[in-house]
Amino acid sequence: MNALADPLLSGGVTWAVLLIVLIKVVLAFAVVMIAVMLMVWFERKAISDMQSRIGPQRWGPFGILQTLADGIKLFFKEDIIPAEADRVVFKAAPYLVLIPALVTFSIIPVGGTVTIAGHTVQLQVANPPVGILVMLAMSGLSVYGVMLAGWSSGSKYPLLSSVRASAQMISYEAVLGMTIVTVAMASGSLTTRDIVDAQARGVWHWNLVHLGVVPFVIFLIAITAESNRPPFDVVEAESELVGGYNTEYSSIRFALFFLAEFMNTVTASAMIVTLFLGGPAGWAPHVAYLRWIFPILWFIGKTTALAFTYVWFRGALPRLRYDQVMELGWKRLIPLSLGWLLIVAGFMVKIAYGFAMAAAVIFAGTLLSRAFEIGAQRGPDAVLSPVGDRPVSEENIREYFDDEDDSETPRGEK
Amino acid sequence: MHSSWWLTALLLLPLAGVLGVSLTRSRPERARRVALVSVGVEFALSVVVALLYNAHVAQASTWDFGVRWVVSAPLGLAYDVALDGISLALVLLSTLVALVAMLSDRAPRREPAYLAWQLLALDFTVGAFVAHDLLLFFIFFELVLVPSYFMVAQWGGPSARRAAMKFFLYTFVGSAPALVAVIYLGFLHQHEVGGNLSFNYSALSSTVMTSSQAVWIFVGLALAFAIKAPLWPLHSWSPSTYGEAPVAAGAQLAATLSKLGTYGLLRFALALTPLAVKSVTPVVLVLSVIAIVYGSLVAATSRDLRRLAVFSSVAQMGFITLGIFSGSQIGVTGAVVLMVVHGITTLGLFVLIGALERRRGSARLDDVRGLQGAVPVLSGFVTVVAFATIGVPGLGGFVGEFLILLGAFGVHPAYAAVATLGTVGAAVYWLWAYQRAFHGPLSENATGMADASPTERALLWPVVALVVALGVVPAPLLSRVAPSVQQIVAHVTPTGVSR
Amino acid sequence: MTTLTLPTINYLALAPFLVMAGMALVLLIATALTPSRISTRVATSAAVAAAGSALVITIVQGWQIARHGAQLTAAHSVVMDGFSALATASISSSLIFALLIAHDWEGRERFVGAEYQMLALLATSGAVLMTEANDLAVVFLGLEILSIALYVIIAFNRRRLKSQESSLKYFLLGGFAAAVFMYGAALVYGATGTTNLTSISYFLGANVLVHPGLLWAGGGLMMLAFAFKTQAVPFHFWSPDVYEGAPTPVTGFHASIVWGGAFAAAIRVMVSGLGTQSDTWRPIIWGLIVLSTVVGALFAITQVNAKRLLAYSSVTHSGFIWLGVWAATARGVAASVFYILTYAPTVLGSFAIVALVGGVGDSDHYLVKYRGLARRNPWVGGSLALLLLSQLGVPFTVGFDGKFAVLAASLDAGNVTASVVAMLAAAVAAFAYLRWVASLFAEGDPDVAPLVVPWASRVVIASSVVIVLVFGIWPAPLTHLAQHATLYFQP
Amino acid sequence: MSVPASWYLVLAAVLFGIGVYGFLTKRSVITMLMCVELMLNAVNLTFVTYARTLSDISGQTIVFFVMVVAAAEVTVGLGITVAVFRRRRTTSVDELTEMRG
Amino acid sequence: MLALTTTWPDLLVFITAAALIVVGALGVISLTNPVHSALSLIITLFGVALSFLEQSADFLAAVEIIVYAGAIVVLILFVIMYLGVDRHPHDEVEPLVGQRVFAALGALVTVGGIITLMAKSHWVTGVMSASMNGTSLSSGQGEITQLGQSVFTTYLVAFEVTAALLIIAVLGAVQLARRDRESEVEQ
Repeated sequence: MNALADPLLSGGVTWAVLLIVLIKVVLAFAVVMIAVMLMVWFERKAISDMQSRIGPQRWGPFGILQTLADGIKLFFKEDIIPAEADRVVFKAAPYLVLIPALVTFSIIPVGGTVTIAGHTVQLQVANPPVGILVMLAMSGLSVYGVMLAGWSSGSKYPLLSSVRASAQMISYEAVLGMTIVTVAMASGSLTTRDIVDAQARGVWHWNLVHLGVVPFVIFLIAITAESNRPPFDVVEAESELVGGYNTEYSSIRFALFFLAEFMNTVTASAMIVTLFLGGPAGWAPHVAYLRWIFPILWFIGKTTALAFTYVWFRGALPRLRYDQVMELGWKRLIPLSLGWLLIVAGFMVKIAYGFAMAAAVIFAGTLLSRAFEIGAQRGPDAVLSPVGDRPVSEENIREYFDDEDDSETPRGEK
Repeated sequence: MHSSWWLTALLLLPLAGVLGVSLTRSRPERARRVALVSVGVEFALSVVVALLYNAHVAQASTWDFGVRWVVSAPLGLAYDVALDGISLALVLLSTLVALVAMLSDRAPRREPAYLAWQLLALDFTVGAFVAHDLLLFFIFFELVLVPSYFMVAQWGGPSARRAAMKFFLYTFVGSAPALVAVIYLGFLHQHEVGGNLSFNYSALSSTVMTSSQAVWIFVGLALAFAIKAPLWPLHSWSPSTYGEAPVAAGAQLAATLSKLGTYGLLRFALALTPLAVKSVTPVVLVLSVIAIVYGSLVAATSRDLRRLAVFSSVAQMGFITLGIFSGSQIGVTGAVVLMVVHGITTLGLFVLIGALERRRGSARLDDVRGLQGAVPVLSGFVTVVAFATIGVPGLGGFVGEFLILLGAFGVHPAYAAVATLGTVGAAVYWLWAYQRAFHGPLSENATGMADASPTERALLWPVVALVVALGVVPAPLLSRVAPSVQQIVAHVTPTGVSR
Repeated sequence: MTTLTLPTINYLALAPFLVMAGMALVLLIATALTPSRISTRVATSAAVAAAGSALVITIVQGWQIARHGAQLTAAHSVVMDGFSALATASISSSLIFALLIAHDWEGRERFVGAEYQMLALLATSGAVLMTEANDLAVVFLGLEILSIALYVIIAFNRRRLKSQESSLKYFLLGGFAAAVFMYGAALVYGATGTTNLTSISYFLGANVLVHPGLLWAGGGLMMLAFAFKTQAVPFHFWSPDVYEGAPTPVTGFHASIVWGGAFAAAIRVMVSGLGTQSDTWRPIIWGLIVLSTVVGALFAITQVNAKRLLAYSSVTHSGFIWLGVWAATARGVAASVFYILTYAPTVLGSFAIVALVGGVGDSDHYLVKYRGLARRNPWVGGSLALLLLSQLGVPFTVGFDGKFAVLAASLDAGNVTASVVAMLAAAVAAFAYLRWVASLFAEGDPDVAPLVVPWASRVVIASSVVIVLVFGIWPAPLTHLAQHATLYFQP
Repeated sequence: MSVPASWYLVLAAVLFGIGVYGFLTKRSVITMLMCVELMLNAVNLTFVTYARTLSDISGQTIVFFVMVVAAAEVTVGLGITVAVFRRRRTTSVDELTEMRG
Repeated sequence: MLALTTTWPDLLVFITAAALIVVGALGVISLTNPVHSALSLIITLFGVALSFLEQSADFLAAVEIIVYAGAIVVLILFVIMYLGVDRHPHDEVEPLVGQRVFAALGALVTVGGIITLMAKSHWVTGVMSASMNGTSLSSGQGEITQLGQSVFTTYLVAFEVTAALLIIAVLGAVQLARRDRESEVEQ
């Protein structure tokens, strides 16, 4: 494992290197923006198809520029800031949502390496040694945008929605982390490049297969919930919460939220591809000078497939109730991901350990499900026994609830 | 020295009494009987010990009945008891006082707890006197506080609680530096000879130290002892305590507790720090003389017997310290004699106080006239005891004071002279006042007062007899005390004056 | 892939910690898996069993240490020596007492469930860890395990606002102290290049620091945190409030278990780690001693609330224990351990009675409530009187022996002034205890019914009285043990 | 590596100082909690700086533990705050007046 | 880690980090709205993370953001919002006269003293990698690997006992936040 994960920077920083980095950043930004635009269009189109509608079609071929048009429209609308709003935070919140989504994309390897002007360049904006942790950090930070947006609106529904959203995001972050550890363990590295490289040897080495399908499924569910996508979009449940945490937003700020949501979808798809589907890995013909383009195509293809999965979710699945979302996260996914992590770890050390660990996990899981069952029966905790058979008289109870009131004078002196 | 269980028996007996008393909780009369029996046996035992004392040891050692058993080596805690002449005298005094005090106190409702405390106080006092180990002495010395506190606080007069608290704190504060001094001395010894920490008296007395160390140790120890005694500027707890104490407790405290202080001064503060003697003697002597004059005067002007007891004690303590620090064998012997006599006279005083309080509600004498006519026997007892306290010749007090003054004159004539003048002045004053209360026509408020009852007489006669006996034939006491005193004096002043 | 060689671990050294934390886990799992709430009786028995096994383990440890000597284990971050074994034994037995007191309290307050026991076990496991920690990181974690669990059980009684408020105060200040401690540890790390106490000591022994300022700052900050945990003045100000507010069984925790851990860690850090620098830190401790004893005594005498009084009294006692630390000698260490060992049952016994008098609601803690207690309940009142006299330092009680031991140690090391001051302060504090004792024996209100003493409290009170008396008269076994409580490393 | 370690140490000390000042002056429980977090971050920064200076990974490892502790502490602390607030409706320490004396 | 040969980027990073830290910290103690304070705290955390990065502690930088910003401050914000103390900032009256002055003096003296002591000691007196079996931080090896090594060797016990800490945190939070049926009785 290298301390310097990015070969571009190994030779020291020169102007050329700086320029390459700058180009990568600009390029990535542009690509993401375009991808988001396409994603919005894609989703609307696909959903329309599922619902036997036509969807956008006026602007551009197949209505592909519809998103742009919507954006321009929103940009020119009146920007309303509620009177009760905390102005600074209210203005900052949309960016806090957007930036993490954008930053996460920077660690995703979209292709192999190319050589530009004697420098080996990885086709990803950055490849920090902590790699995948950046994604965790960013998903942690994206909570703020949502939370503060709701709070700063100074309105009840957005606040409720944002509390829901942030609770949900934090809960699923734990699941994400646990799955990521499984992946990192298999690859022996945290950098996205190493993770992708470890899967490059064929489909059987993809983490999807290599780790058993379970982590993939968990990750898919978790990241869907993490980005508040359907069927986990309880934060925007129109029937309960008006429009979600961004109810009070209008104009360009609203557009930013919108943008962020779809950017999250794109990023999430790309992240799954990176972690489980081998990233840009795939069959590539020997074509001179163009060999580098196949990984990119593979990447785009896989990402699109996953993006379609998201759309499919939205089209096919009913929205969960909020408590169901939380139960799924805490009672199913976290134990499952933890158990799977242990099993994988066991197998990595020795096959026998793996089976032993599996047995232990199954045993623990049985206990856990029993505990959940009992917990569900027991209902809220009561410290005192029920009123019926209480030997303490009502008067006494009064007395000792009131003991706070006579703080100053000692009772005995009365 | 030979090993023997006599002293241990002496220490265990009152504890057995406590146990017995606590087992008869519900019946005060039975408890009183048990307590009396144990005190009586204790007294008898102490008499036996006195008779056995030094019957079988080489003349060179004054210590007898020694037992040493190390309880905790790292802490230097040891059960180490032995008896020499001085201790013997005081042990006898303690048991006697306890017996008489318990007999005299016939208040109607005396809980068994009170008797138990009395027994404990006796036990701890005896323990302190027989301790042959500085730490053990200190432990007993401290422990006596607990029963004393409870006796005074719970069964004393209206403001007894406050008085007891004052007493406890006064003495406790005093013993704080004393403990430090004790440990410090122990370490000096340990660093010198190595081995485990030990506070054995004989071992400690040969500790080598610089004279400034000696002075500090002396000051630390002496402070505690001086408060307990009480020595003049530190006596202010005593009027309130003795003013409030129940009679038996008062007798026990005043008669024996104060001896713990003077005994400690002599046995430990002085004997363990010979190098300090030179520098501290003048201070102590000045204080003693002041105490004598001040105590005598206040005592002479007070018509309340409790107050009289307190301040005459202050004066007597002055005499005792004067004797102890006179540096002469005669003076020190006198001091020991005076300790015993003071104990007995104080006991007598408190028995009288009890008698008067039963009759008049208080022990005041300043509002009555011509008591001699009404209660001649009681008046007689008062006279004798009072005379003994101011050192009228023929009584025990005189022997002590005389010896002390004799010893002091040889070494520090000036102090002795002042002390003598002080007592003489007080005696004059006292006689004049006495005349008022006892002679002349009987005042109305004293009519109908009953004279001494048979019990009172039975208690007071022995006291008077003892006072007189000690005044006339002090030899049995002196012969036992003198060798021990001589050892201390020889140790303190190796080239010392001995007359 | 790089290979990883795990350090060898002597599980015997960690066994008391593992037993306690393990039992907490077992209770937790049992709570989750049983349909009804676990009865207090079961929870208490389980927790007492764990504490008892920890106690037995320390005996095995002591035997091992006697045969094979003290040893470092787990990459030198844990040490098993006579000191840790004895301190652990003290903590474990204190836990048994504390649990029994809590058992009756839970019955009175009608709490069901094993939460209290779990938290108590976990807190104690932190204290145990502190006694054997040989690395600042482990000390810190032990401290936090102890403190955080303690914050929770202080606020355990949801019906008493006082309880929660005091927990909040304690939490804030405790968090502050923890941060200060860790900053100190960071500076010491910078000064010595390691956080391992043995390594620190070797480093300081092998190198003379020309500029020890960094080390001083670090040590000073750490000491501040220890002073906080041990209620030394001027870092004691939380203690009366917390003592008053915390449920009484938890209050008993403080001066026994928390002190056990905190003093053990302080001694190990100061004597074992920074022992070569004793000239530097001694003046600070000197100040702590003088201030704690005097201020504690002065405030104790003005209190009208039993728990506050005991809080200030423990401030004074803390000063005494610091006397032993000041000495920084084998004797001093032994004396401090002896003091903690004997003070713990004394104070626990006292709190057992305070809890009883507090009654349902745990709120009657004013001294007036104690008037005539010895007449109504002679045994309880007498026991309380004895326990108070022991705290006062009357001979033939362990209180005297403890004071004697620390005084001896500090005088041996030449600390006369602080010793005298401490003794004088103890004499002042005597007033507070005496007043209380006196009121026990005073004529009380005849209408007050005698206390009913449940069996668990009875056991605690009786055993503490027996300990106070037996070891007060015959302290040899304990002093002997304390003498063997030597630190693994002492320069 | 150019920036001297001392700069970071001073920065950490200043951060610690700000935390201390805030802790001592603020009356809101939550703000005080945040000030403790500031102090712990100063500790972390110091450890990391020393880890670099000493080329010793221990300093970094300990930061880990500090973070764990901070997380646990905050959890419990906020729990207590919530519990008190339910009864008292305030988070100001000045209004915690149950105990006096 | 960025292996930069020029010095000015380091300086720039340091200045940025310092500015973030100080501004954030000052914000925490000077803003009256707790939510703003919390946000300000995040700024500080970013500064700290940045300085970790600069000092080649990448992993810790990430963890700092994940744990502190991602969890701790979120939790704080949660509670602020849940309690609703955000909308009514405390009027900052000084309960004790001159408390601020004394606090400022105290903090100044402490910090000044520590800095002076550190400066006098040449900032560090320890020897490089002096620890007995500590893992030394040598460049060229992965920092995360070393961290792992250190956690599972030198600090194995410390690492394992954090489990107890977390159990306490969970148990405590549940115990404290639980509202039992009877607590309704009093209202």
